[in-house]
Amino acid sequence: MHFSFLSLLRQAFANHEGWQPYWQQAAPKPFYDIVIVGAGGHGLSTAYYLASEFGMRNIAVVEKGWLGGGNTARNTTVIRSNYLWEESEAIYEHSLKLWESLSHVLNINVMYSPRGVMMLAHNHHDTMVLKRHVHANRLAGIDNEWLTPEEAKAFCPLLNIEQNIRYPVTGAALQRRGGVARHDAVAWGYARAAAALGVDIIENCPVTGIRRGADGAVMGVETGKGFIGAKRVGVVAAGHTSVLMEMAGVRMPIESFPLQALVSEPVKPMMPCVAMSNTIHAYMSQSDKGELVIGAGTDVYTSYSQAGGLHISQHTLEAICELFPATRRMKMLRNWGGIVDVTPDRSPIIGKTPVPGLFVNCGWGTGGFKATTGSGHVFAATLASGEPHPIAAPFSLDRFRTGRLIDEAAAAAVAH
Amino acid sequence: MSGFRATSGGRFDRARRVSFTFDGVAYLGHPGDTLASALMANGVSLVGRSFKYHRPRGVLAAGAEEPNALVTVDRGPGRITPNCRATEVELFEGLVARSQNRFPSLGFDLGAINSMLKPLFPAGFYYKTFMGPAINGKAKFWNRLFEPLIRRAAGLGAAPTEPDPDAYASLFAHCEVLVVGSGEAGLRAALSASENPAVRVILCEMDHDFGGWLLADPTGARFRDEAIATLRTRPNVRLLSRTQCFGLFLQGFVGLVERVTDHLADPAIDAPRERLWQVRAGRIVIATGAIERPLVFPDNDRPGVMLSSAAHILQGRYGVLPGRAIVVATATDAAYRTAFALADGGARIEAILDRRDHAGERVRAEAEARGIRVETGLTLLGTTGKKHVTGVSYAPMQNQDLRGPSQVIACDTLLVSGGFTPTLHLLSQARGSLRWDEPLSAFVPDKVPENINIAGLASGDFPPELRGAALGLLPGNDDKSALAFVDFQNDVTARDIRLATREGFRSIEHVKRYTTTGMATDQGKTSNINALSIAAESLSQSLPKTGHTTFRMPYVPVTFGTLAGAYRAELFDPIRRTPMHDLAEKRGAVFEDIGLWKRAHAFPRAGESVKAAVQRETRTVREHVGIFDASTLGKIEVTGRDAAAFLDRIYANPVANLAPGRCRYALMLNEAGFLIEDGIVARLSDQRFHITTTTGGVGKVLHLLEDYRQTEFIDLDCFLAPVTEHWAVIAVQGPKAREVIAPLIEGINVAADAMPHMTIREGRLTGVPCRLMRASFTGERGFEVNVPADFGFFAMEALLARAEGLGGGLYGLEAMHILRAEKGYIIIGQETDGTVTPHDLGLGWAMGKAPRDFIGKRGLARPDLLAKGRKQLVGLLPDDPAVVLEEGAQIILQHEPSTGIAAQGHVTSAYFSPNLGRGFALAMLKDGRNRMGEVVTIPMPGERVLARIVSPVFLDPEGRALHG
Amino acid sequence: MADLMLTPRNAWADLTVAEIPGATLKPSPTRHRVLFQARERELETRMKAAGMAAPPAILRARMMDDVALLRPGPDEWLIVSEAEISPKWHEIAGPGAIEISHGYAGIEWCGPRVMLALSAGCPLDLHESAFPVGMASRTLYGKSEMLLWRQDHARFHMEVARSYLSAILAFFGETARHLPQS
Amino acid sequence: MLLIPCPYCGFPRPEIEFRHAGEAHLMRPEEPASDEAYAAFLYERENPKGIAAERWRHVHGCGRYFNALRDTVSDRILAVYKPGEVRPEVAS
Ligand SMILES: Cc1cc2nc3c(=O)[nH]c(=O)nc-3n(C[C@H](O)[C@H](O)[C@H](O)COP(=O)(O)OP(=O)(O)OC[C@H]3O[C@@H](n4cnc5c(N)ncnc54)[C@H](O)[C@@H]3O)c2cc1C
Ligand SMILES: NC(=O)c1ccc[n+]([C@@H]2O[C@H](COP(=O)([O-])OP(=O)(O)OC[C@H]3O[C@@H](n4cnc5c(N)ncnc54)[C@H](O)[C@@H]3O)[C@@H](O)[C@H]2O)c1
Ligand SMILES: Cc1cc2nc3c(=O)[nH]c(=O)nc-3n(C[C@H](O)[C@H](O)[C@H](O)COP(=O)(O)O)c2cc1C
Ligand SMILES: [Zn+2]
Repeated sequence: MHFSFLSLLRQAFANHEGWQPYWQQAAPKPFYDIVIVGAGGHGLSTAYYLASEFGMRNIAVVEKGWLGGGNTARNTTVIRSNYLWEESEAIYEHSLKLWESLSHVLNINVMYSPRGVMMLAHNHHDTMVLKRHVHANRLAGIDNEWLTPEEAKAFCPLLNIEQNIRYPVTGAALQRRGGVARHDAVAWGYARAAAALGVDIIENCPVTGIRRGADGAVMGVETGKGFIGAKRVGVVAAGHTSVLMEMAGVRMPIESFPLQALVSEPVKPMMPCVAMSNTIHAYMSQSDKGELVIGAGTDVYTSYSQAGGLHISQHTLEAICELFPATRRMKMLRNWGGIVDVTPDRSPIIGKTPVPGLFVNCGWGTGGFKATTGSGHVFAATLASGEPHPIAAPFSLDRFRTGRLIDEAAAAAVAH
Repeated sequence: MSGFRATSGGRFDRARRVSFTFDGVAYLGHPGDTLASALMANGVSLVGRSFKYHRPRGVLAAGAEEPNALVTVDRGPGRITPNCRATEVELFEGLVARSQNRFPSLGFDLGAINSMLKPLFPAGFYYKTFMGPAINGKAKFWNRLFEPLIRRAAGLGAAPTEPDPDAYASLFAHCEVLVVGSGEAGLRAALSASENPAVRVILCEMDHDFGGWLLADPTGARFRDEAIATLRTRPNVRLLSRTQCFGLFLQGFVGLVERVTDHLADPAIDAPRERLWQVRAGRIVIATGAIERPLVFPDNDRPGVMLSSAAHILQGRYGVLPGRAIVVATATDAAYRTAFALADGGARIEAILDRRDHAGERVRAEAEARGIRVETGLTLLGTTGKKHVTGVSYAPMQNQDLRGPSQVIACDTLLVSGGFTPTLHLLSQARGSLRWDEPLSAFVPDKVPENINIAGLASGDFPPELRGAALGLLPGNDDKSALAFVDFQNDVTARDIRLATREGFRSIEHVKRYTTTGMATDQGKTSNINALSIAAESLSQSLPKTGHTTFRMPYVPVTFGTLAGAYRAELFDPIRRTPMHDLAEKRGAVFEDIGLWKRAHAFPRAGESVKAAVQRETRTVREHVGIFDASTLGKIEVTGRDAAAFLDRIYANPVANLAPGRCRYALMLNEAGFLIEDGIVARLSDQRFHITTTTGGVGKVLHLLEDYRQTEFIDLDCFLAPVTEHWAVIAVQGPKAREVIAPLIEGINVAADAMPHMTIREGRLTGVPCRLMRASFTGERGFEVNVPADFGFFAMEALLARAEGLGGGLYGLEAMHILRAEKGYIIIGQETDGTVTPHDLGLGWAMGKAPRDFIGKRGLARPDLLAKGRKQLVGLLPDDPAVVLEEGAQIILQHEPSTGIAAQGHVTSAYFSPNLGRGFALAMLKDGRNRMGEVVTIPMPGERVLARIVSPVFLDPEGRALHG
Repeated sequence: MADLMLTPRNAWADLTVAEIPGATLKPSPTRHRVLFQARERELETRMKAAGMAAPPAILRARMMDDVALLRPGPDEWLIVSEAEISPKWHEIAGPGAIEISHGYAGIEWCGPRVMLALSAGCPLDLHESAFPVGMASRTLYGKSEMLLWRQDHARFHMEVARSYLSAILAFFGETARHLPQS
Repeated sequence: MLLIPCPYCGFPRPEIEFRHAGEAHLMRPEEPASDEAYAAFLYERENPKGIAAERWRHVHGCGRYFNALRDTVSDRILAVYKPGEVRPEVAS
């Protein structure tokens, strides 16, 4: 059923009895052209674009738990495209453009809110690095502008720009088109749109093995609901990528770390934009519901526990209280963790694997929510044709052999 | 009329009074009251408005589980705290509290119109609308119109706007046993654990008084008082009241937060507002009790509807009766006891309406004896009233069907008891698990980590009177029209949950996120089980199969400031200063942060701009001599039989063949082949090296050296120690450098041929030991004087006095940067970004020709690191000599447009050089070394700057100034 | 100019010592420090040969006649002394020893409330059963690394890297005001 | 915050005293290694869901590197051992 004010009104008179499920619980068929492992935002958007743009219908998304329950449910929803390297600029900007029309394309309000993402500099080195981003982005036609501390304060009145603090703000790079979106709506919206096009979404169905034929090529996946055959399998399992690829005998350049976030109690609007500081490790925005959404750093060790240490959040809140001293009396309401798949160069891996028919889309680490749109789109193209989409091509697994890394980490330390 | 103070009962200070205001109206209460009890005593029952529908709300509960009674406490500028639970706010003289989320007033709230439009606001309505037509494909209506409106409407209390002036403390603590909760179970656990004086016990209680339920129960008071008295005599016991355990982590790590001054009218100036206790406990006893659940039926949220246990506590602890004409609706016997207690306190119990077919015999008999009307086997159908309950309607039930017509009983208070839920959030946090206990209708402990015990009600070991449950929407109600609230704060109703399941949200996690049930500031303490039960029912599956959502820390919200503790302002990170800092300060230095260090950026004189000072200092060094504090440079001493062999494997340059007394500029790569550090390797003697690193890099380098020393090159015998801080370093650079140092140096022949460039000698500087290095980061003749740090200040003063006599002076970091850039010397982190190899920088020669293994050697041989067209270090001269390029600016070809194309490279360093009389820059440029003389474009906002590619060495390419 | 004498100006210059009832911090007179590496056996032999008692166990300190010998790591030894370290000790430390005297500053902590004050920044259990007299270990105080040596029930010696001294004193100054009564 | 039993110091110490140093038992290949083998050494990681062998350094303590076996699901440390020692057998 189409979502609109009118349909809402009509249902209001019908006691909301007429709404249909966003997606149906599908039972697995014996064989699909493409099986996607992992119903996070990326997996679901891949399925949606496969169906909507590449005309494929015989597709399943297999999810071990509830869809959108991985990092999609856990992220701080920062969306921006002002990355440093051309390859990154291409994929994140592709994604950003898709965000701008996503609500209408999917017919669900994903609340994409381009309220501006401001990245703070605190010293000469930060300034240099962020200005390099500004220049690189401008060259690529991506909006990013440099603000003086006073301009930064005008944009975000909560910000402390006194120069006598431990890490004074020396300036900021602002991408006005950056912002946030409602993470759950994104997952549900893609699921709804994909299901409407005939994609089977199979929840509570963990993939436990990847079956390969005599020629080594993929035949399908073993799951908690039995074997599911497939011509091509796309693994989109974020923090669990290593575990899944191990099933096919492929060792990945990935480590899985706990990444924490927290929200405050809800209050009336206080924070108009997203602000982040890589130097002192904190970032913050305020959701439409009113809670401050704050991201912390990763723990230092690998873990699959979706929980991290208290000292990590403490460190983040120290930084938040320095940057925004008016938040000191705010209260942390809930803290949680996700498992992020971190690559050596902090850039994703999209494309083929050494196993014929097996494709992977992973390594988005601490910053892949913003690419949910574009990643799904280029991965769908890759799965449909069997060859990497041009935007995806540089993000091949092979780059680790040749050394042609896309090192966003070296350039900017963190990337949310 | 509702709520009043009975003439007897309670554990507060009846003799004294305190005054406070709520929404500007003054009231009186007593010390020992909470804001909630004092408001109730004053007959104030409307205390808040709900999140979505702005429904009038009163106090529901008695403690941290309170969802409704949220207020803002105002202690003056910067000390305004939103979203405080009135049930936890202790009264003090002059307390100012305000209701929230209402306009213009609590009594008349325009937002209540939402309540009339409620058919339009079911769960998730915002996902379905507010998009408007797409404009250029974008959701402009959402961004410009709807989102701002929604943001303003959402949120609870007003956001703080001023910096919070209060201090927050923090302590690490250790104990053998930590007991959480001071009810009967907690007290007993603490008593028995602390019998052994060697066992350190911490008992924490989030309430302002110890005793839990015992405080409300006159028969329990004696045990409580004796237990506390005994515990106080034991030196191995720490009693912490007002202290919430908010998080249980791994291996007995526990977070407690103590409210230190919020309850005081006039806190001591030095007292912290709250204190964080980070406890490591050998064993943890969770004695957190149980929380009562409300009943779910239409209009169950009116002020005057209250949990039975809360009313009991209100009466028992505060001597306050919630009303005069009370109806008790229950599924447990415990609520009968509440009824009796209230009756004893002077209230009239209109009826006890029991959901069950049979009440416990003892309570039934006692009710009869007291003449209280009891009706069993019935359901509730609604309440009447507007801003306060005036009556309750109910009907008898047979199985799931109504057995008769509905009836209404008039009352001013409705107490509800839907059963109890053991408080097991902490167990879940510590990765224990829960299991559904059907007879108890509650989640009880299942797998309990071996260092945890669960005691009292939390364990699920309920006395018979607390058993019994009415889960979910009470039968006889269809959820069509009225609002039967499940999550009071977030206005989630039974029908919202059913709608969610109808729309395909089958996982309880989906239901939570779609309806927001359990996501409010109370995190569903009173509502989660009802929500779960409604979801299970409408999914036609069992409750355990439906499962519960994840419990996360904190148990109750914790102040940011408390978690940040003392780490604010200058304590946020340590500030490191060199031994010569004061000297720089005296000379007017402007400082710059480099890592944790404060370094002198420049030394502007009176009336001189920083820029001008930098130019002057840069000139001074080339023309005369400059003095520079280089103490922050990392220094590591490496000794031992195999020190040389070890460093030879570490550095990309061969260093084993370095003769004692010689220095070498050396590069450190990572195993991938990228440059990560540079510095000087100086060989003091056969088995002793003094190496330097960048200021920020020394920690990383030490870590790396120790790694290879301890785990990789274990065949080599050597030892390393950080000596950065033992040596103060004064760089003396410029044509007159030797003149400056010569008279002060003893025991070293500093003549040009005796001590050429890149040598090190040990001797004395005016009597103190000195390591003198002949090295230069400016391209001028240079010495680096290392003296033990205690002597740094006066050594620098002495050297400066000499330099000034020769026309020289101090120079700062910025001048140093210009000087080195004029010579094409790189800075790690400026010319490099982790993707640069020595070859890229034209430093390939440094690696020598002889075959040897070193870190990064194999990495350097990977295809892409050898590929053609990599970016290489070059110099740039802007066409216009006055122009200084911007660091980070991109470089494109002259004919290319300013946007939409790939860059050729970027500017890494750019300055105005007084020595060149023009702006100049270093850059990393594709294939740069083959492009000398080419003109490139640097697009800047609104303009295009042209620059010529030149060698990165702008001055003295033969290096003549270095020598001699 | 050889007549010019350089007066030492140690890390404590211009720093004011904070104090609260029950906890006093003061500059330690220790001025000399040498760090060296040796296997325990090796060192024991060398020390025996010099007529000295056996070296301390790991994470322990021992007062020898004129110096204190600390063992912060398995093979790592630190000599701390008020007076110039004698040649005898230099011999024991061996040719690879590294002079670090000026790189650190010593703080004496004493008083009945020092354990509590330390707990504001030190994550270790400082109860005597866990951190007995004679124990010496590197650990943290706030965000600064330090080496903590318990000399008596209520007396500690702290070695801190020179540039961290002011941060440590500032951290004490701020946190000590906010300690609970006991 | 984990409590890590340093095998040198002999008793458990708080995590903040340590620095994590990545997967244990990675072998720096003897030359000549193929590009594939070298990439594997540089970048490929076991990253197990279960028992991981990892390295820690007691950086704010005894300064030593050592190995630990940790269950990455429960985050419990199951064993610690010194570099060069063989990985002990443990059950998670
Ligand atoms: C705290 C935190 C904050 C973040 N903040 C931001 C941010 O501000 N901006 C941003 O852009 N990014 C952010 N990220 C990163 C972002 O969340 C992720 O990059 C992104 O959500 C990844 O999406 P995904 O769909 O690939 O993964 P997921 O949503 O994790 O989906 C992977 C799915 O695979 C499933 N799966 C795993 N194993 C199996 C199996 N064996 N069988 C079947 N299914 C399986 C999982 O259950 C899961 O549902 C953050 C992440 C976290 C944890
Ligand atoms: N009749 C009734 O309605 C009723 C209700 C509850 C308890 N009781 C009686 O009380 C007794 C139970 O005692 P108990 O000790 O199990 O429970 P309790 O409710 O008496 O005590 C639990 C205590 O733990 C505290 N607490 C909870 N979470 C905390 C946290 N995270 N940090 C710090 N403190 C926390 C609470 O403030 C409370 O004081 C039983 O005998 C029972 O019959 C009766
Ligand atoms: C952007 C964002 C906002 C959130 N806001 C809230 C909130 O207001 N209240 C709440 O209880 N949880 C909130 N959460 C956290 C979720 O309840 C939950 O903790 C998170 O999705 C991780 O799931 P888990 O805790 O069940 O493992 C929010 C999460 C995100 C990502
Ligand atoms: Zn150790």
